[in-house]
Amino acid sequence: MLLNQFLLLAAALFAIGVYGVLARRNGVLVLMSIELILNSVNINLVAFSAVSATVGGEIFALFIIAVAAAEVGVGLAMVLLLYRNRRSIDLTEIDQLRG
Amino acid sequence: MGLVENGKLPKPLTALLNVSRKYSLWVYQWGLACCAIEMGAAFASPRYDVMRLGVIPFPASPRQADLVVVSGTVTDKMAPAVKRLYEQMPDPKYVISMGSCANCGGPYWDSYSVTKGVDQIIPVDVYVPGCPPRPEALLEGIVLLQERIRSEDMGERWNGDPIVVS
Amino acid sequence: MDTVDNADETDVEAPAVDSGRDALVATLAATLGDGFVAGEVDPGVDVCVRVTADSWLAAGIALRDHCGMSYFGFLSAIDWLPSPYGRDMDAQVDGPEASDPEPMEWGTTGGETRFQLLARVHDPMSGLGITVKADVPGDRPEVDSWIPAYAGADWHEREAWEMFGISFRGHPNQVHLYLPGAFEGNPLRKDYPLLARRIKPWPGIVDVELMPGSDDEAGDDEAPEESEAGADA
Amino acid sequence: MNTLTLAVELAYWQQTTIRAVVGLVAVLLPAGTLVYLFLFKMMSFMQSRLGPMEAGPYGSLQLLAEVGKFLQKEDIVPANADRVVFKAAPFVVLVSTFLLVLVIPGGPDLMFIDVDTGIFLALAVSSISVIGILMAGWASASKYSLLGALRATGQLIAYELPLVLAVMGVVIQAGTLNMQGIVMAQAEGEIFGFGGIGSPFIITQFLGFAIFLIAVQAELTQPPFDMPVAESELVTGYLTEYSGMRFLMFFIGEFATAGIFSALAATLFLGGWYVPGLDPTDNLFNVIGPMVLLGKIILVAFLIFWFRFTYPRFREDQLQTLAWKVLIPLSLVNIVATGVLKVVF
Amino acid sequence: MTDTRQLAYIAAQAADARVNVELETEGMTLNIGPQHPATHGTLRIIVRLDGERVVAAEPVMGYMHRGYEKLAEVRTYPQVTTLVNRIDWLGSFANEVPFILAAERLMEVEAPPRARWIRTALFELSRIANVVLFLGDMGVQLGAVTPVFFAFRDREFVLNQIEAVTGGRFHPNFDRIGGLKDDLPKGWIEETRSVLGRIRTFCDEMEDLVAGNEIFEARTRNIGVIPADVGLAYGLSGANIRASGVDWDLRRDGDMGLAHGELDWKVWTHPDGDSFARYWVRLQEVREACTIVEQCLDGLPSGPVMAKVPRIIKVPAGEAYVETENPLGVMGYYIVSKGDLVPYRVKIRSASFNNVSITPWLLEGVYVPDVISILASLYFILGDIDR
Amino acid sequence: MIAMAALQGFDSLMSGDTVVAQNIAFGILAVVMIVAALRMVTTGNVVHAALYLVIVLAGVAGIFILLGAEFVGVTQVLVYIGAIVVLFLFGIMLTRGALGEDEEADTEKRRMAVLVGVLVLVVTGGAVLDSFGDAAVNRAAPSLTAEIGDTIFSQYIVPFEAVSVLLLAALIGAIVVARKD
Amino acid sequence: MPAPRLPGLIKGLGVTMRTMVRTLTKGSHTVQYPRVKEAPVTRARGVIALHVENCTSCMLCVRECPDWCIYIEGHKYLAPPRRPGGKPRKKNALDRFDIDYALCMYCGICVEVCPFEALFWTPEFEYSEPKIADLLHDKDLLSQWMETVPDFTDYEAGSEAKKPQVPR
Amino acid sequence: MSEFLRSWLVLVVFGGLAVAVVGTFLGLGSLLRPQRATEQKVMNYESGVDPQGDRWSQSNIRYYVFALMFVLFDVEVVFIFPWAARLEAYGMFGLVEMAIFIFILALGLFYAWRKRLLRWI
Ligand code: SF4
Ligand code: SF4
Ligand code: SF4
Repeated sequence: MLLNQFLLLAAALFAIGVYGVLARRNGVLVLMSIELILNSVNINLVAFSAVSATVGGEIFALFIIAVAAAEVGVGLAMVLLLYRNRRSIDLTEIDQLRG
Repeated sequence: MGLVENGKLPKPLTALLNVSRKYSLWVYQWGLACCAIEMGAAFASPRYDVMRLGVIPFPASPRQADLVVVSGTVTDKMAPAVKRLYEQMPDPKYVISMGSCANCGGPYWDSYSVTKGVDQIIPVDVYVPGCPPRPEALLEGIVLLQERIRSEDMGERWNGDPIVVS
Repeated sequence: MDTVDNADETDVEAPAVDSGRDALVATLAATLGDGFVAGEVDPGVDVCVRVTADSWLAAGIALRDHCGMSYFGFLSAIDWLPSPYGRDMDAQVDGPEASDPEPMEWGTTGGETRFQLLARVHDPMSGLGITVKADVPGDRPEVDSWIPAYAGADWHEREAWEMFGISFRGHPNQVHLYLPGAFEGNPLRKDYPLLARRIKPWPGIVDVELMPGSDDEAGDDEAPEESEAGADA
Repeated sequence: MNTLTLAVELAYWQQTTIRAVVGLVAVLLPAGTLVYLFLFKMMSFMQSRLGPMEAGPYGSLQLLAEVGKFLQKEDIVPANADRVVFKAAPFVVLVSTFLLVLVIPGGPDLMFIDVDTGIFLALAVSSISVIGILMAGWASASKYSLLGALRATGQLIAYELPLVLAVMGVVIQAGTLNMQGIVMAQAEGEIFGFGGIGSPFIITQFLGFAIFLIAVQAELTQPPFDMPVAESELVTGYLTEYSGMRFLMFFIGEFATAGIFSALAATLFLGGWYVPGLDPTDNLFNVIGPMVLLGKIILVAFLIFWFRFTYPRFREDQLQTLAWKVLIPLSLVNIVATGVLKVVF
Repeated sequence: MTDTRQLAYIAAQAADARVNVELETEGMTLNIGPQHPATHGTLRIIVRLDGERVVAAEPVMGYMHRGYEKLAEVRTYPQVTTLVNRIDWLGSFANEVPFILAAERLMEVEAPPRARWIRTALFELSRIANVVLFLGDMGVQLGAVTPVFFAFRDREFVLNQIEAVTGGRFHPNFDRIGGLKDDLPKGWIEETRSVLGRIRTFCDEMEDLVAGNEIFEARTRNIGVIPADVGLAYGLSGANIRASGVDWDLRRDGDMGLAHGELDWKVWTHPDGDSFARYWVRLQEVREACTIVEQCLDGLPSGPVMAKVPRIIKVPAGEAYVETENPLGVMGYYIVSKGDLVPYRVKIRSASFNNVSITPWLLEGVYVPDVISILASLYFILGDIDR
Repeated sequence: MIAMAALQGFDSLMSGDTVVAQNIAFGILAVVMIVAALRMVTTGNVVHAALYLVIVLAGVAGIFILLGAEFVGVTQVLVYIGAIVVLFLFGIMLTRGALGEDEEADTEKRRMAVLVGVLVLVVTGGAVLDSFGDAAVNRAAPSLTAEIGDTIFSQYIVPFEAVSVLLLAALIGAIVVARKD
Repeated sequence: MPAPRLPGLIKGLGVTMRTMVRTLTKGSHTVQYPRVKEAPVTRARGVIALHVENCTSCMLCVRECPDWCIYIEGHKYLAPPRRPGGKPRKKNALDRFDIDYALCMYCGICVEVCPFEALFWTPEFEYSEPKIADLLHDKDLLSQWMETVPDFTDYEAGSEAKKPQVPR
Repeated sequence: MSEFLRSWLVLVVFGGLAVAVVGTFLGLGSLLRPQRATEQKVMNYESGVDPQGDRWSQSNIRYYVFALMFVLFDVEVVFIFPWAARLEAYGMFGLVEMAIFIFILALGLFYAWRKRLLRWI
């Protein structure tokens, strides 16, 4: 197996994640897309770790998972807040809030 | 799809299927009136213990039931619900009408609010007489039903004229 | 429970006078004034009073506040109109046309109109209970709700509304209680027929009955039965 | 490294096939045993009844009749339901069950897989079933189902933690995550220098065992923790709309999971396939190991079902309180205490 | 409550309220019934929920309304006797008693002593048959499957005894104006004694299995508290009101015309008024009923069981109301007679109707699982509500 | 017979040239993941999206296993599938999103997003191909849990503690946010 | 949430365990119905039997039945005189005597009012039918039930009632 | 490495097995079972009356707090496992580090507790 395979896969997921973040208005879906991006990063880390036969990258992946958990927790809480205030989870409405 | 409906099933297999239906009748916990208590006694009293016969009174929702014992008075207000719940049971399904009220109105045959027999709304397989029938009488009804199931021809059941109840 | 045996004592000592119940009637009469129509005490057994429809609610409150009747028994009504269908036993013989309107007769404490409200409250401390009645006209039966006096009257009034068509002023939710929403008629009114009884022929009408023969004793048992059926016809 | 290489050297695909067959048996056999032995018979006996008697001698063929019956039952998908998700949910639940059985060793050489993460893997896959339940409840489009699924999820996640944390004490004592390693640690261990009977962790980790058992009870949504399927409240919770075969799948999943959790408890706390007094590396255990394990499973399952038939259920909030305010702190304390003891001694 | 405790309590309540407001979400409507395992049949309760909290509950009944009061107007007195059996179908004999007593009062006959004592024994036996089922069923409602099997097991023995006398397990139709249909069969007294022993054992088992269970207590204590005055205003009766501390039992305080006054027994009350109290009071009442039956059996007078009454029963014109302390609470019949074969009007005051009428008040603000516990502990029978 | 032969072929595949087998596995996983990921970002139903996310995450776990990172793979299942997805589903069911249908994103924005996505893919892909042309993954043995533990408790002790603080902060933060203040 | 006090929970376990042991050792309370049949008590109201010879078709039962579920038809005829030389007696012959058990409420009023002891309760209960029409038992069937009528039991001490007899 | 992967292949096989089992049963069933949907039959079950109100209805937000706590503790577990397996090697140092870790997270639990959010209903 080539390292490239993994990196390309990660790149693809990353790109899809970016698309999701940009294109979707639903707050929950945006968060999910962010998870995609984080996962692609994780694939990279673990792949590098495998190439170098150390566990450093894996441990970073673990930390990223932890961070992702925290991020989802807070992110969803914000979405819920948004929902409660505006009865919608359409993120474009945040702009209206601002403007 | 259904082999049974096309009657393409070999005889021994049909017999096997009938026997398994016979011994696994999940009955829906649903009582209407006094008879429900005698039904409860048949289901829950160690003296009768209907589970011996393979009648298992677990399900609380009609979706998992094979048999419904209409035990008690069906009122005009209740009738739509009875019909609905019967409809919501998956086929093949069986109905035992327990007690005079369910059979044809019983003591309330002249009342303004009681349906005169559950067979006016849903098809009934076995009628158990009594007011209330003793739990053993219900057991007898169940045994009778099981006998009928054993010799049932499913293909006919599905393809014969639909049992229409107006 | 010091007054538990009040009733028993009066029972034993003075069957003719019942001081507890008499006092009750007196209190009510005093509180309601003109609203009080009649009171009847069956010594040692029971007491019944009749009030006007206008002071119906006042009577409830007075009972609760002045007489210690904290326990609500029931609330219902009586339709004093004699049934046009007789005993409804024998559909082949009598029908609605066949009957003459009989005069109305009232029970304890008398009455004036077709409907009579009937309520029962109780004093759990003294063990006394009292029946209260009020006349309600047959054409426009309407009366104050008892909910302010007894919260439990809610459903009973719905029942009375459904069964007799008596409506209660101030009742928050006067809708069908027992019967499906589309049901028409007031089943407990005497002029509400039980259709099944009218359609199905009475099996007892079959014409063998006069025959148990003179050497059978059954004729004796038969006779009152017979006359009864005839009287209704 | 492994495994079913008793006498003959088998090709990998042969091994895999055997494993698959054994795995099938390992899931369905305990499930069937539990249903017949406990749900039908023991429950009846506890209620002074007899249970199924007519289908086969002492009702022993009852289960076959059940399967035969469910095969013929119509499969209703409610009109409002999300068809795909509704149909997929039982798959998810059973996958979780099948993966769970993988890590349990049946003898010194009898294992499905021998992975480093062992128990960790088991706990991870057991949490997949939550998704299946949420799918079932959501897709049914019924209030009872949704409420049941939410409750089930809340309950499963709340008790997942005590379950995992209770295992931690065992891991600390055994010094490995590998299930085989844990069994060996119990077989070869000794309690304060006395090694005659090995060291089943139930003795040193009794608190852990108790917490584990309670958590298992809750994970299985059995009384006293059966609110998600509480009959008197939510009809049958997230299963309300399921009928026919799909319902049977959930049913099998439920009891198979009960069997496997019992097996986990037996392995973690009772020494698994090992019988005290014998040499754990003896080839004999490859033969009697599964039997021993089954015996221990039934023992643990008996406890589980005994509670099930005796207790009323908690209220949802009481259950959460029990998990968060009692069990989790307790198991954290247990971890620290075990750690301290381990380091000090 | 001391001041500080009170303050702390108020603070806690306020904090609760705030949390609830903060986390408020839209409600949903849930139908419990008409077919629902929790409603012993066909009561339907529509609850509006906020999360799992009940905002409003509205019982819908009538699914079992069979029109007794109308039917009673077209049936003769003996026919009504057998009809009213079916109101409270668990304790049927007890349904007949107040009707018969009211008719007896109008006819001014009195049952002979032996009949009164046998009536008392059967009355209490039907109480046992009724409440025993409650004791088990409450367990089922709260999720314990086993107690109800025990209840049905031991109830069978009681039913057997009732059937041995009356011929009907459920609907005896045994009471007659002026006495009883028949006398006791031979050997009945001894058997009944042993059955009472079983019932006592059953009560002990329930004490261990249900009432003493901590989970059960956690589910029922302080749940569904009914203050005495509210209970009285709604017309609650029987164990429901005695569990709220009202020491009122018609068997002792009323004019029931049975033999209770000559026996030695106790009225149980409980101060708490919650679900647990209702369970506990009923448990004690079953035990007490065993004592009463035993005394009836001991002191059974000899003599006829039927007074002289005409063969064709025509009740003189008049009105009478008799209520008795039935298993479910106070049951009364208001009979208006015009001197016919049939009553002119029979108002049936059934206990459960009033007992359940408190539910909208009681269920407000409780949680869904508590709805079940409360409904179960109020203990109603559909026939007794809807009639 | 054919099945037998297929099985034998499968066997030789698995025992002989592991690299081929790994590549096949990778190929399947990659396709499944990418399709699921695409469906996830395009589906109109949020719950479906969450379920697609499950597939992607499971695929990622598979990739981790393929790379010999067993512990991380299992962690992925435990935390992502077992917990984070559940959190997502809860979040969905607590909002109107539970209705399932989500209005479509408006079109110009989507076109723009497609553009950005493709751009990202091209840039990163190109860079990757450029710099790691033929580096091969050749880990001799899977990494063990013990190694991970040892490394954390020697080199990464500070991040480890930092994680706990982060989680605490997240919890408190989320609670504060979720409350209406 | 009160802290779990053990005794209550453990006592409960004890109850179920005891029951199980008792069931296993001493047998259950179950009567295995289709195989073993319990005899109901003699007064049990299972089904009504008709002793045709006693019935004079006086219609009393029909009239008192609250459910109107007895149907009698008969005709009159002149029977030969009892004593030779007497007048011929008017008698009723029973053509039809049906009880509709689908409707009957098992109240026993008919049995009670019958002045000629023609109706009897028997404890038999096994007559479920797949067709509701078969629940209408006619004269022949009703008289077949006569065989199953049990003798009346004696009374408890202190009773003044007379024990009735079953005509055989 | 390949032994390792083979182990995991078994896992995949078992996953497939589960799907196959369900599929087989359902497939068999579809041969035997009738399919006679009626309008009432496919209506949602609601105790026998017409379903009322929204078919999807959301519930209290407090559920979310539980899910959140669960996620965070799950992450904690991930770190405890390698520690627990190797505690002997880390000795006192590891113990103290982990004690701090657990303590900090327990603070979170305590916070939620104090904020009265640990109540399901
Ligand atoms: S048949 Fe008799 S016992 Fe049964 S429900 Fe009707 S009245 Fe009650
Ligand atoms: S009452 Fe007796 S004699 Fe008269 S018709 Fe009926 S059964 Fe025959
Ligand atoms: S038992 Fe009652 S209902 Fe039945 S036939 Fe006799 S009188 Fe009629």
